[in-house]
Amino acid sequence: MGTDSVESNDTVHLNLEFGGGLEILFGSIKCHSVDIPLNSGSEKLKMEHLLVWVRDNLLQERPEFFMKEKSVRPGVLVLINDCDWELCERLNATLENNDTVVFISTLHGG
Amino acid sequence: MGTDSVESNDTVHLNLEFGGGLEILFGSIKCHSVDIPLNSGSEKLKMEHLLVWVRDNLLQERPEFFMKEKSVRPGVLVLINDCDWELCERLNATLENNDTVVFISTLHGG
Amino acid sequence: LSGGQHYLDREMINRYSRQLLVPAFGVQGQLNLLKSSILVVGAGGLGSSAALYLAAAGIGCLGIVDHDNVELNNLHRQIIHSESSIGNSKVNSAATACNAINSMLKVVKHEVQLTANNSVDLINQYDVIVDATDNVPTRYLISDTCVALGKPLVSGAALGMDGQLTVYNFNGGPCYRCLFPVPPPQGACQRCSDSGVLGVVPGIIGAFQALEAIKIASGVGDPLSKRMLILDGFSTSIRVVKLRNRNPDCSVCRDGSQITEREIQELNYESFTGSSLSDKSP
Amino acid sequence: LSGGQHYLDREMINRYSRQLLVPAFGVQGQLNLLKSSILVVGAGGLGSSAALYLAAAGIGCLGIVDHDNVELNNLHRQIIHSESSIGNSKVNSAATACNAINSMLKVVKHEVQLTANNSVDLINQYDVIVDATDNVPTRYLISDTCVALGKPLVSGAALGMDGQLTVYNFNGGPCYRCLFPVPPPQGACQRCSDSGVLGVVPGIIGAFQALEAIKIASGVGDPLSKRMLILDGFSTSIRVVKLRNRNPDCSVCRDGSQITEREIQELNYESFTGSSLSDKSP
Ligand SMILES: [Zn+2]
Ligand SMILES: [Zn+2]
Repeated sequence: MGTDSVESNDTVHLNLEFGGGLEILFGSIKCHSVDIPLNSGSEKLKMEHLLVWVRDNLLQERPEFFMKEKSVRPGVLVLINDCDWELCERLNATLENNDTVVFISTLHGG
Repeated sequence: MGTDSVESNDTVHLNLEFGGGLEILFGSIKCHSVDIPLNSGSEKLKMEHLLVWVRDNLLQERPEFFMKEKSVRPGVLVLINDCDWELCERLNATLENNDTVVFISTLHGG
Repeated sequence: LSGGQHYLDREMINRYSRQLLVPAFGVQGQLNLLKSSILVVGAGGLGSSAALYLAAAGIGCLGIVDHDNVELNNLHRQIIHSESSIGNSKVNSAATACNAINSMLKVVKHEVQLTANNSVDLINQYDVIVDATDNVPTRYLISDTCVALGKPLVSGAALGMDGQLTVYNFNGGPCYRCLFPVPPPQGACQRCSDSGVLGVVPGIIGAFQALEAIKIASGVGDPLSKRMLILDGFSTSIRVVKLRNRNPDCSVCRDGSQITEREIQELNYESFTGSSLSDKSP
Repeated sequence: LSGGQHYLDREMINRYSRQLLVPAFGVQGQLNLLKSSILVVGAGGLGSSAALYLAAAGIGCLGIVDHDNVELNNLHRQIIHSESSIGNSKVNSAATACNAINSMLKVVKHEVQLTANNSVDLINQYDVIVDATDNVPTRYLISDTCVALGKPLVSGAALGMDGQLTVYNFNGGPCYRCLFPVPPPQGACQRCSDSGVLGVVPGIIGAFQALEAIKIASGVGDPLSKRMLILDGFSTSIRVVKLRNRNPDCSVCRDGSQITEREIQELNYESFTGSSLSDKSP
């Protein structure tokens, strides 16, 4: 019903959050409500596809501090609905409408 | 698919939690996964009905420390899916399958 | 009571350098903090960590209210005190510890029991109030006074292995009476001295109280208003839940007819709650 | 190093009375705690509140490892120290504070930097290990050593207004390398001394570390294993998320071929992580 959000069968709505300092790469904005277009021909949104979309559409600087090869860089935890993505197929995880995906840089200070 | 849970159109499955010391009234068990039968003729489960069911089926002692008249006793916060029930019609709130309802006694110690 | 700090001198820049480096906090956050005055009511389990972290962080003035003396059975949780303070006043012991870590801090010692007669005068002197007390009537008294004077209130509580934290009377949020218009029945709630508390639990909540007070005083971040943090230390599960708005019919904070200073002095908080303002054993 | 406490004497019953009253903890929890030994690695922002609350709670033996001296710019967060300790060793300062609140506690001072050469000997003396350090190579070293020796590890971290907490190597849960097999690239992570921290944030996380260590040592409650607490202090939002299981292919903790004490001594943690074990400025 809203005028400022696009929803259709061709996009997946996600809540993305960046924390632990990773938000600096995203204009210091921690929470992003986004609609991710599906690749033509694919019916589902996979984490692998999301990472590329985030890098190309949200990331503002230093991509090497976010990604390494096809995955996130070492030291970044990925949480899908408050669950370590290691428990749900990592790059191959399928994302549903309104899922929350958190990217968090692990801290070492004390 | 499980053999130990009953699910049908005539019951609503809820996760109930008691905290802040209130769990003492419930055999010191904080989390209860329950199926609440609907009153015959009513299609929806209301908080008012849930309170009576909890008092009659889960409560083990001192009902006056859980309820007062038709509501909870003063000093108990009720949270429906992490939201103060005051924001969703209190006794008149409708509960859906798999909702989480938390009853928490406020603390005063320090 | 706040200091008139308008710049950071060389010692401050050194002392607070690690805080000045925090982008969201920075020089402006520290300057705001140095101008602020914060009152901690209760130098017990919650007040120990709250007061120490406020003192270390660099607020301008810290008030501490307590009328008790240090006892051996406090020391499992009240880390601001030490064995050498047993038998001495908690306020003196706490003030000494706060100035030992930060001699630049102005500490005001209020060695009194907070009552309906002195709460307005005491609370009026400070920008932010921290409720670190341990009984129901004092919690109503502090909240009512904060409403009458328009002061934000950081409220913490702990019992057993459970803790709770919220901010009342801040930026249009609810007051204590909006949530709890009627006090709990006697016997339904207990103090640490009656039913025990794992010492580190009020330590955690008190540190969170310092965090919230620092955020309000510095103007940095989103305080825990209209929300409550609920800690279950046994299972280390934590909820931050959404609370109700201010009750337009609240007997104390409703618009245009908030409770007055005089009305507070006429209320009998002990008979209202059926419980004593003092945490001393009868 | 643990004491052989099998009963509570009159002073203990008085001192710990409020904890003995906690139903889930009680006399057995306190007796277990009094028999336990806990090592806190790092007497900085995390270690300050962790060590003080462990000392107050009544563990049997507290070890403290640090090779630094107290500086003025530590005092905004390191509440175990005070101005009078500036220039003196953190271990001495922390031990004095811990014994001031609990003279019955045995405190062992390890005024050394933890290295691959001494970590096995140090960690082997204790039941539970608290990682309160501030750099990547030391975190790998502590975790690897805990795997080799079968010790549970309570790990905390803080930076800016963010904090994190988890328990590694406990009851079949993952180790640090199961989560982070490869260290982060240089520049992607920073220490408090480089990029700042709001003082009370490590205070909160350190107190949570004490809670987890107390739960493990006393056998009470569910420790934060296979779960991580993530604190965003700016918005006071907290998640407790579900972590992966132990990685059956982990290079360090895999069944039947866990890392050995000798292998640890042969590893170069600084070149592995590209970062220094010491938090002293170069
Ligand atoms: Zn109100
Ligand atoms: Zn491992």
